[in-house]
Amino acid sequence: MAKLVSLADGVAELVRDGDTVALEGFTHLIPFAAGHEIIRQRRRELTLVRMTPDVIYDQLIGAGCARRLVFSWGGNPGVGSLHRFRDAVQNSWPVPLELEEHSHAGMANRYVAGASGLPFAVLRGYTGTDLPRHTTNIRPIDCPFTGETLTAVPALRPDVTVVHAQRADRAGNVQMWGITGVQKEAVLAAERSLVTVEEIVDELDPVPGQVILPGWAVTAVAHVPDGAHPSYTQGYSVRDNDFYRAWDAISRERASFQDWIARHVLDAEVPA
Amino acid sequence: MAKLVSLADGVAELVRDGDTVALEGFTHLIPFAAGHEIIRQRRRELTLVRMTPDVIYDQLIGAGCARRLVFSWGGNPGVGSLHRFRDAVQNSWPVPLELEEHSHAGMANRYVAGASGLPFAVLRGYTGTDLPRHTTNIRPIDCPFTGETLTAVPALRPDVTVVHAQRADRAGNVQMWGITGVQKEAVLAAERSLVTVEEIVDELDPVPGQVILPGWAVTAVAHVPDGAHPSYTQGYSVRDNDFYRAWDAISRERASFQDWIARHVLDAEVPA
Amino acid sequence: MTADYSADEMMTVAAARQLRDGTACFVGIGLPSTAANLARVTHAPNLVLIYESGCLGAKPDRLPLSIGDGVLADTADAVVSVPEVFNYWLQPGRIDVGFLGAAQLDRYGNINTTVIGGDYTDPKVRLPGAGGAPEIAASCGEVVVIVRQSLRTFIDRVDFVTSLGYGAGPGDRARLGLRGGGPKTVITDLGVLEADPVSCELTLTRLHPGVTVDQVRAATGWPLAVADELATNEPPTADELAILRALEATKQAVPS
Amino acid sequence: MTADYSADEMMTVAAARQLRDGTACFVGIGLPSTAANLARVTHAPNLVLIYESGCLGAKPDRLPLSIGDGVLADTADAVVSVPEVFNYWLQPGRIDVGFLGAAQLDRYGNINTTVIGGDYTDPKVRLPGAGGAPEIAASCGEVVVIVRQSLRTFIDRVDFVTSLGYGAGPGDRARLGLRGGGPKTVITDLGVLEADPVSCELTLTRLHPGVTVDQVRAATGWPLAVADELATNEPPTADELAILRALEATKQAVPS
Repeated sequence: MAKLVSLADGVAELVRDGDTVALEGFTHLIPFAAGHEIIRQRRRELTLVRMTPDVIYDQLIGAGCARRLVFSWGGNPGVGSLHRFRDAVQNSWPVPLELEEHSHAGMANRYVAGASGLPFAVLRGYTGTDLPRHTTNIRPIDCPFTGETLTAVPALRPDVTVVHAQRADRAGNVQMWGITGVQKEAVLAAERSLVTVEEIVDELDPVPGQVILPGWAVTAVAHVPDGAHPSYTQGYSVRDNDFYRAWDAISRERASFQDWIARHVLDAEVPA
Repeated sequence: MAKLVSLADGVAELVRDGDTVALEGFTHLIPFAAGHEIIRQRRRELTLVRMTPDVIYDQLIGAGCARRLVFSWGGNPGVGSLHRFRDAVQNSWPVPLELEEHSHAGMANRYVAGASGLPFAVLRGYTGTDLPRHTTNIRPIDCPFTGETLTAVPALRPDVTVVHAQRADRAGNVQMWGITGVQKEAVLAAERSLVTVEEIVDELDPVPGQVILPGWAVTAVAHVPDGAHPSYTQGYSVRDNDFYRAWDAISRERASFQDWIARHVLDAEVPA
Repeated sequence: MTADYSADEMMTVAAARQLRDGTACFVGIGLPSTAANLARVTHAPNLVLIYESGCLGAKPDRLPLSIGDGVLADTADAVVSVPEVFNYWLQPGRIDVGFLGAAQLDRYGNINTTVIGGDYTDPKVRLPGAGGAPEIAASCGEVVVIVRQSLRTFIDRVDFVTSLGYGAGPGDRARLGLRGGGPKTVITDLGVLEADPVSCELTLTRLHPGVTVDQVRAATGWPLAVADELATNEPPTADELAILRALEATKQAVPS
Repeated sequence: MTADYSADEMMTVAAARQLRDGTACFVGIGLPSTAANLARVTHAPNLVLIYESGCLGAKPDRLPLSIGDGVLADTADAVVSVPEVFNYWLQPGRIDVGFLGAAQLDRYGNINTTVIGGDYTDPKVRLPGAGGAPEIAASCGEVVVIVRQSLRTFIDRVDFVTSLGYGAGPGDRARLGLRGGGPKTVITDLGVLEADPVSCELTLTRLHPGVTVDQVRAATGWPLAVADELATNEPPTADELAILRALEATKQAVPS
């Protein structure tokens, strides 16, 4: 059964320097609050994994938490580029950022393999592109029945996966709905997991389109209302689009970024 | 967009002699009415595919529709053995029945590969069992990253898959809920598909736990109320357990079986 | 009062007691489902029952008629697809206990549910086949088998290995790369056998009340190993019996 | 009246017109999403929009801010997981049209959205990367690209092949075993290019009103092939423009 913890305790216990960490959320239910707590606790040398690293990863990278990024699309969704990500890749600021780059189909299947206890996944993917030139984690594999050559990618197995969900009950059963992306796979692929939720309730009333993570498959749950702000939480809040746009300017220069992180993350009042 | 058809027309058009046919339903939502129509139309030489061939497959086999069965568990669920299946295997009555036998995990993954447009699937399965001795469709495969040996099974690609669902709308979008088993995969793996439904409605109100098959991924939908009788249809009817028990006696002897099929299937009043 | 139960009831109660609270158990229909639900209603309220139809955490208030019974979906924490239950839940080793039946069983806990006698293509008796059992036997933390004991069932060498126990003995599971612990416990209508940690051989460790070692030997198709300290199971309590019988009665009365 | 629209509006309208009613279209955010929704609201009410976030058959009444926008889930026929949308829906070739943008494009329709200039590990400009595009480009029945035309974008050889078009020319897709038809159509702010069925080279086949061939050549980084019979697109109708502008306006006014 998942433990109920505070966000600070959950991050302190479950996210360690040098870990491979996936904060998932396919542009919906993005665990921003947990990402900020990781920055506040000054985690270092993380391998950050995510299909769609966006503003929260830009913040983690700019704050110097990451040494490596495994991903398939890095941008400010609907707005443009990630300037901290670019600065790290192009100028090694604040520290060098190593990249391992995939397609969405490849990353999704890597999580599926991790969740399935398999060492690899097979897909029709990457064919004819330059992506396989830059990683050894994309390899050909032959069908033992037809001889056809397909593509194999290795399982992703994060040390810890962090996701945000709408609700949990007191036994730590987690309920999310709307666009649930690859969160179930990312949690099941990980050694440990931390789920932040909008509400903790006595009973999880069924909701169409829900995905349930049983409490015995989750390590810890933290009650963090608005924990996905400024991204969406279906049924609770819509995207704070002004912030996404403002981020473009805030993040463009190192000084304005650092000032923002100091005021809004490092010195922010932390929920108990 | 799926065509709306009568059951008789749907079977006449989509199920052909010699086809590989999957009537799926993991002991819930079993397409009995469609199976009976296949018997009435006297299809022959079918390769029948199903994870859990049960009473309807016993009937199809006893009626001489099948020459081959690809499966993972063949029994009368909660009651006992299938006597027509046994008679076909042990005594080639009414015609010889060739078997290809798998585990549930293997069959499920074969459908997943079919639905995914892949020629094979990988799993941890069959290891140390005698199952691989009797088919060439279970083979070892090595992980290109770790070297570990796993098991590969080829994709299942039925010519036609038949399932029963609770509802469809007039565009042929299909909605099912409760235990939905491997039906989505079986439909998506097939060249053609026929879905029988309890109701055709104007709007598919969302239901927790629903699985939706978009109309453009389904070939035809037939309105067949009670089309899963005597099995369950969640929200509509429970299992007619008396029939499941009675089947044990009916099916034990060839004569009583043939009499039942004649009276309840061949000469039955057919829904329009 | 203690005589007032059948051997099958003793077997089911002993099997239920074997399940620890708070564990996750992959349950087959029939005796495993009855025993697992008895455990859940008695000493193991937080036992997580997983059915291969995709029902995780089912809490049925009556015994399901089959793995497709709506009562499993209605009471489950989550209903997932059949591919998902095997790939995401069973295969990675998330399930503590796999609870299986058997048509034949040998001294190393190998299970046959496929064919008996003759040849595979021309068997004397064709059984239902593998179902989920091969991977349940391979991947669960441990396996509990519940089966009535007789010379027909407990045979020296199974006619077909549907689900692997310890293979031909020590080291076989490791050599094959299986991650689960294998069939540690076999519960019968006569007593309980446990796999010896060294030899892997099923060894009689407990008798049901009133059963003798000779009776068990006579129902075992190989020279039976018997533990030095042979225990006797407690008979079913009045509570256990009452609840078991109430559960069994639910199979007769299905809502319509 | 006909002058009363921008080049971007002409491009979006031309792209929308390219989508046939009743087909299934895999849509990226940005210009593709705008054009696809314009098509759905105008001539193609039964266009099935598929977003990589798992929304099948989305019918948003405003433009989504991102692929995670709740309006996509709320209006979809079905919301599936991200692995499912790629594995069950895209990969088997169920989607008729893949609708992509590009940062760089070459004469064979190969697309770069990864890095520009320098070396992969030390690029001049780091772009967002692949996303779903490599497999969309590989597996859809055909690909439509929508992109503003300039020497920076239309270059002789892309710095990085993120998504394969026709590779180095005829036969490459077949040799690689790709099942989809590739980038048949490229719609820009100047006109429409189509892949020549024989040479696979992107060929200018249509101009937007008021645009000259020379203008297009000047914005193309290779010797541009031009069709013998060069057509001119109809300007946006008043209806198309009104609906497009209403759609664009929804991006500003998000409910809170």
